[in-house]
Amino acid sequence: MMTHARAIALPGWAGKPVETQLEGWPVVERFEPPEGDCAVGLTDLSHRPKAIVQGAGAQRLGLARPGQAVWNGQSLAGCLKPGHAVVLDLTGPLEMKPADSSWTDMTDGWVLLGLWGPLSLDVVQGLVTVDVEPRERGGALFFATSCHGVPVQLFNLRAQKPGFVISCARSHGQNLFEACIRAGRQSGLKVTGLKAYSDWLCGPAA
Amino acid sequence: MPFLIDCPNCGRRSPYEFKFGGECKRAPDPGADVKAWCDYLYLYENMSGVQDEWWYHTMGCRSWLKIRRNTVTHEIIEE
Amino acid sequence: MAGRLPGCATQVLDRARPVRIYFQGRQVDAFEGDSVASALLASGIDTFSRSFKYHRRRAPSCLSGQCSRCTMSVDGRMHVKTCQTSVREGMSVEPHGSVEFDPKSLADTFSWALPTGFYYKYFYKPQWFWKRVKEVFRAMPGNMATVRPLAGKSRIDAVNLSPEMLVVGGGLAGIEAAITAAQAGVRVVLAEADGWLGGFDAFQGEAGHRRAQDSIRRLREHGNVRVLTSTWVSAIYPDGLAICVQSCGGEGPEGVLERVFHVRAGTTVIATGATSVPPLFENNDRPGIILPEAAQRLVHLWGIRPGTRILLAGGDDYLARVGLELIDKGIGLAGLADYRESGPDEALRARLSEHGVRIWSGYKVTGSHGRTRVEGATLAALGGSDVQTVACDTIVASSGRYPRHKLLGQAGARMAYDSGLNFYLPEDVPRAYHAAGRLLGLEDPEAIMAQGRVAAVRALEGLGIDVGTMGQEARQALERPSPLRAVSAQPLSTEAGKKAKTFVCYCHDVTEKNVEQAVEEGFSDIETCKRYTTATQGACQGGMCEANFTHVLARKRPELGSRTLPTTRPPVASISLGAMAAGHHDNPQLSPLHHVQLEHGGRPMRLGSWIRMNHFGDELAESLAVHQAAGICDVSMLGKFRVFGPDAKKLLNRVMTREVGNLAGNKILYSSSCNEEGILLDDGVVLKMGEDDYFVTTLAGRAPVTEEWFARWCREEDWQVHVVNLTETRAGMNVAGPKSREILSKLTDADLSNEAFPFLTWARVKMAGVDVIAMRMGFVGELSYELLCPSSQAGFLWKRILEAGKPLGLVPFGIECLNICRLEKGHAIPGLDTDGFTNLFESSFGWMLNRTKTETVGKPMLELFSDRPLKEQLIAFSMDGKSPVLDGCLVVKGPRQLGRVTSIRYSPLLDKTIGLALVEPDEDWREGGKVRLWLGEGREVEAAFAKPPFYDPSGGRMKA
Amino acid sequence: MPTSQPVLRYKQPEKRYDVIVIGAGLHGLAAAYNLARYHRVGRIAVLERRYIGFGGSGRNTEMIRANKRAHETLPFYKESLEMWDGLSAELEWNLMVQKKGLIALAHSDGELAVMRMLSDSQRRAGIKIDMLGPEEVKKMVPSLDVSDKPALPVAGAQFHPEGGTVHHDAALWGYAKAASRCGVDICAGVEVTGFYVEGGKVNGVRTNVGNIAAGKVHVAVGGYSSEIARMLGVKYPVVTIPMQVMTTEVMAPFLDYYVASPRLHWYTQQTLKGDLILGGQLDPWQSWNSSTTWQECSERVAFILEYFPDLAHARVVRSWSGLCDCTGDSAPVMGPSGIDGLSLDIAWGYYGFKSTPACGKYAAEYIATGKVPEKIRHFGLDRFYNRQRVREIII
Repeated sequence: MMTHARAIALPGWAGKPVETQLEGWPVVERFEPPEGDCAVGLTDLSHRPKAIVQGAGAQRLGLARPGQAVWNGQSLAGCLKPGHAVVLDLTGPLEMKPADSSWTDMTDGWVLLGLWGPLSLDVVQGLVTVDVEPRERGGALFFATSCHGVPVQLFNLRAQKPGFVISCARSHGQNLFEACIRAGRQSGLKVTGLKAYSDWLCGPAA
Repeated sequence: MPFLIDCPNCGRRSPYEFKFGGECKRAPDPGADVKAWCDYLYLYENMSGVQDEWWYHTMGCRSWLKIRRNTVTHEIIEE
Repeated sequence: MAGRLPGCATQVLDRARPVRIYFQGRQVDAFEGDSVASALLASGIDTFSRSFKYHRRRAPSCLSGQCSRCTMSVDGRMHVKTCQTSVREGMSVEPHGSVEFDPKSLADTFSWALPTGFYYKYFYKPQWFWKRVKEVFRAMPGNMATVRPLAGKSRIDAVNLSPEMLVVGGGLAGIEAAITAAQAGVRVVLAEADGWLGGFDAFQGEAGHRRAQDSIRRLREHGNVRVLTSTWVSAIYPDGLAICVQSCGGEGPEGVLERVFHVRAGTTVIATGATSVPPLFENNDRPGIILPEAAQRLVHLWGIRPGTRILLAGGDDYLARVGLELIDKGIGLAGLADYRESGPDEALRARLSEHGVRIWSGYKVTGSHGRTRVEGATLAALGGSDVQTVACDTIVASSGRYPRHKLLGQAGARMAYDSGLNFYLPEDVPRAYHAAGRLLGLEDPEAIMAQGRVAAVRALEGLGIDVGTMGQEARQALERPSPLRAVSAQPLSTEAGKKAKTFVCYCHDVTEKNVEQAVEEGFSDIETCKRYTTATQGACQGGMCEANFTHVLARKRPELGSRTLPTTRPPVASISLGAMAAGHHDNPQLSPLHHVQLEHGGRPMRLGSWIRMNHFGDELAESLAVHQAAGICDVSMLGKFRVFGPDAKKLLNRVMTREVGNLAGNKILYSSSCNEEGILLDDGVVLKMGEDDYFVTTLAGRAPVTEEWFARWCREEDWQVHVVNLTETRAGMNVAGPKSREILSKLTDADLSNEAFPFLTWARVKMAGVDVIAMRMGFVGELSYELLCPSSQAGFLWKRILEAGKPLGLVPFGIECLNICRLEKGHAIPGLDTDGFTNLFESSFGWMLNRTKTETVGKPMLELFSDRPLKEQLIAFSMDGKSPVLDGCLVVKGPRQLGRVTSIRYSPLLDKTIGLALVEPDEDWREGGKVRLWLGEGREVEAAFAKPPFYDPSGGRMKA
Repeated sequence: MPTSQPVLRYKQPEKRYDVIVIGAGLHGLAAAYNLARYHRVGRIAVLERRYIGFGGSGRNTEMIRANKRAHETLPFYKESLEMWDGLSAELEWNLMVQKKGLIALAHSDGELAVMRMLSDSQRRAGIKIDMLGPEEVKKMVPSLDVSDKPALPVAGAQFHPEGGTVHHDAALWGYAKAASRCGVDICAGVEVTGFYVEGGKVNGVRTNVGNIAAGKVHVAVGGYSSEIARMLGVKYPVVTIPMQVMTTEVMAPFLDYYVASPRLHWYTQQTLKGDLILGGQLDPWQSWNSSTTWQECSERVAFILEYFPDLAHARVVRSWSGLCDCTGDSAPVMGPSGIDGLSLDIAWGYYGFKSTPACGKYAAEYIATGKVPEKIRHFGLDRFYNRQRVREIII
């Protein structure tokens, strides 16, 4: 039974959603007609587990400095400030398992969008005013900034191919989603289901 | 130099990501008299030049930062 | 007059693709690549606009987006610079007002009666006369656009960019700067105002074309340069933000008309070029008088003949070269007036003479003649008395060059006049900004390119980027001879035109005489003179007039010595309101229960940034249902926080007026918070979830400020305390009413009885399978449970509760009903029933101040003033039945104004109108006292002072 | 026809004056003019470090109105608004007074409640005020969108028929001209760098061109009052914040009223020339830098377009900003400074322009008589120490 509800209304032009249920969450598997290849994909990942980790727990995540992020193929951890990290689980089971009391489950508090594909950097640059691809190389990056007035948290995965995840407060979910669509219009952004995203995330390096 | 605030957590950011928190002041002792408290609450150095001030990074790390800024040129003075 | 040159191929025009546009409904044939202005000029249209004050005929003089004399209405859009707008099939072009026949041009004849500042000097009395005159004034200005309802869809997009380098200007210098940076591997944005690259060289005939094409080709080899053509960088702001507005044409059903790039670059190279200064002579504003660049643009870009008999005038070899280019295209010249005794360069003079061009050396133009456009010019010998008249249909004239300095000025540079060069050069260019090219007075293309590279190298070095050997090479190239070339001295008039008008400011029709008169009247400072004459304040914002304005001022007041330029302010080029607004979006916050409430008939309204439900059709019925059965209300926007860590208690004791320390078990602590002045800010509850682990709520919509407030009160402490904003993590529902226990019990195995779960306690329960924190609270005065559940499950739980409650009379209710119920209980809401001056004691929350705790924010001020009389107090009152009194009504006593009604509602349950008022202390605020409410002159209603609550004074119902 | 008679006459300062006014903005010139014209106080000088009207007097939106909140100060604003009427004739200079009417929009029931409260207070003070419904607003301003399209639709409005505009430069020059004629010395390029205070009494100022003795000194320096405070070794309850304004290209008359939204902090009016003046929000931080900023301007325009969608293609040609010296209670500081002979007229925030005539009158009265006039009684510094702050803020 679907006991959870999406924070974001899917646009009609994205196609007909083929939905399944995951632990009570309605999840769009794919859209009909099929999305095909896309330069930029936008995928609602809000059902994924998320947490804020503060204090001692944050130090154990192995993040040396603010802005740094770690992507281990399952979860993403980003350092907001010393002793304050954000953890997102992108591929594991749909259950937030806090390691200790320094974790606070934020799964329901934030929406999470995947913004991925060859032109995703262009789209993200159009969304925020910070340089999300600075010259210094190495590792994933984490940013907390504003996107058209909405406070957002942004990960640049930097995993062989360009891809980002962006989150914000649930109540602003629709605003952020629409901002992504506006910013991506020029680049041929498509709204996709989870399958396309997983294929991209776990598929071969581009 | 553009007016950007160097947040120790987030890097150089537009001041519009922050909330301005006013000049740094020292509160009197809780037992101080009315004059001391009202001076503290209502009067300002309002420096035309360099002053220490508080900024809160609303759109970023949500921390309060102490910034030394020239209020005429917007130059941020590194400590 | 004008017309196309036969068979002339140009870089931008595609003669194979005709385009039709409509000027005042009449078809004008153009070609792909034409600008609207070029199409109109080619078809022989001479008058584009009428001037502001005198309604004189005006036509474009620069054709580069600066003079704004070519502005018209295009497809309903006002003030479009037609020289910067590409033609599109079917485009409709209208001048602003009637240009061919304009009765208001009588003003030109009567201008003797309108001296500088005449509107200040006349009409100061009587008052009624001014009132009439001003209506005449309103109708007078020329080139007034009409605001029309906008038809059709056109979008303006906003895009953020954060490259390492922004290059402004796509001429040789800008292109070289971009290439240099691209070679160093940085991301570059290059913005060019024209629709093509090449800058000045794009219209310098064959040689220039080759140079430009070579540069462009090399630029295209680099993928990391984003080139934005048709893009004006309209401003650079103190925070380093550059606003770049690209004109996109707006094609397609939902076409983008303009795209605004908000560019935050690490460093910026400004290579905006230079422009010819319009000449000063009598009637220097006639159609047909154009700058040399405009003549070149016409010929080389659009294959248009500027005229058939052209007089060139100036003091620069540039004009001679332009003359040769015109001859080359078979265009007739009336001659060249060069105010230098020596005349043009020997070789140029020889070539001109070969073609039989008459050259007047040591002569300048002193006036123009003609009716609708130039028909002749008067020349005068500079040193002598000889005066000649020359017949011509076009005057191509310039009096030197002037840097396009505005962006540099906005970036913080100062422009200093160099009398040797007769040019303004930048000084004190701030770090992160670098100037290049013709902007610096350079003329030699090699020097310009080298200098563009040097600027880029310096910019990159400023970013801490290693440029290798590039820097050295660029600097060496610049050391070649003659990088900087002086511009000839201006052929400046030594006195103001005596009879006819010599325009300094074309936009506002300000003449030389006006400026001189202003100086004589004491407006000698550049800023005051500018404001008094209104020179430089028109559409071109000084672009075409600053040089001459400062010159005339300097001539009149030589004692001031240096020439200063007026302050540069954004925008450089006018920017549409739509472009300014692009990127701003209303971001309403939606509750997790938003959609489900809409399904149940909720009527949304905006409260702050949140959208909430005002009611579900009938707030009175809702309030009765709450009292008689049960209701459910969305309270998700209440601020919710987790505060934990060893020092959590310290922080809470500081920001809360009550003591948090002794909170134990499943008790709820209701507390308030104040600012340092003791002003009431907020109220909420504190729950203890574990050791050093608290859950705190704050007023609806206050979560962001509260988070900042918590951080503020430990910013100077070394405390171990963590705050997590859980506002969005948990939705909130208030299920209230005598049947609420029965309803909720259907959904849970937990014991909700009063014994197991008494008033002001909380519990974790599973309700319909959902994890819920349930709190027994009494805001609406009935038995009620505030349920906090995971946001994504809120809709599910809401539906289950409604299903379970429907048979028992449960209804959803909105904030109107909430207001009725809380007023019945006399509950005040901080910030609504109090204001920014109401301290804790003056509100009804004074009891919450823990007098023994010293660390509470605001307590010192509250204590200091505690023995003095209150300034105001919050009182309650009631009236029988329904009253017309509304929120905000004044509370009065004779002539005294005592305060105002903060909330007032009709309670159907009590059949009374009850309210709260924030008032000065008065003896009437006692049992039996009267509260007088002012309804307007001579009309008052009386209400009875009352001590709340009005309903269930013992609180038995909510504690049941 | 008038010939080129000097309008502005700058003088070199003499060695001593009976009254020195610091600041040749509107308030300083108005005080000097009133002193010279209506009081016998001897020789008067106005010292100005830049030029006449350098500060806020030349950088405002020319709005005049009296629809303030605090009932104790409304009579002052009412009088000031009325005084503008006769001023052109008195100064023999057309100030281009246009009482075109001010429409302040409300966007919710809550705002309407506040507006009703304000309106009633104002009516009781004798100021003409009407409440309008959306349809009435639409009739007066046909280009305004009163539908539910804007995110915050128009719920109603307050109409203040006596509100309007005065040409700020005209007012400046009118006062300057009249003051000169009454014998006031206006000295530009004279920067006060310090004060001579002995035994708690001021007796002169230090300037870049030498010391000048004075019996009395009046401070009317607009946004720069804290610099004066530093010279005196005190602090004032003032924070300096810039405010942004924009102007557009000219359009045929389409907007007859001044329209404002207090909630969204914007206002707009069409000048006689036909351009629109747009603005209404302070910068979000303290600053002495009068560069234009983008954010405030852009946000104002975005809001204005919600209500005037047809203006999307109107074009802004210039923006500027002025420094406002703001107090926490949005009321000024006028009268005694705590130092004998030194009087204050500061902290006017962004409502100094409209208050000019009454300020000039009462500042002069206070300087001449040493008694605080009843109408400015609430503007004293003492109010910050006895919880008597003016309730000007609406929350």
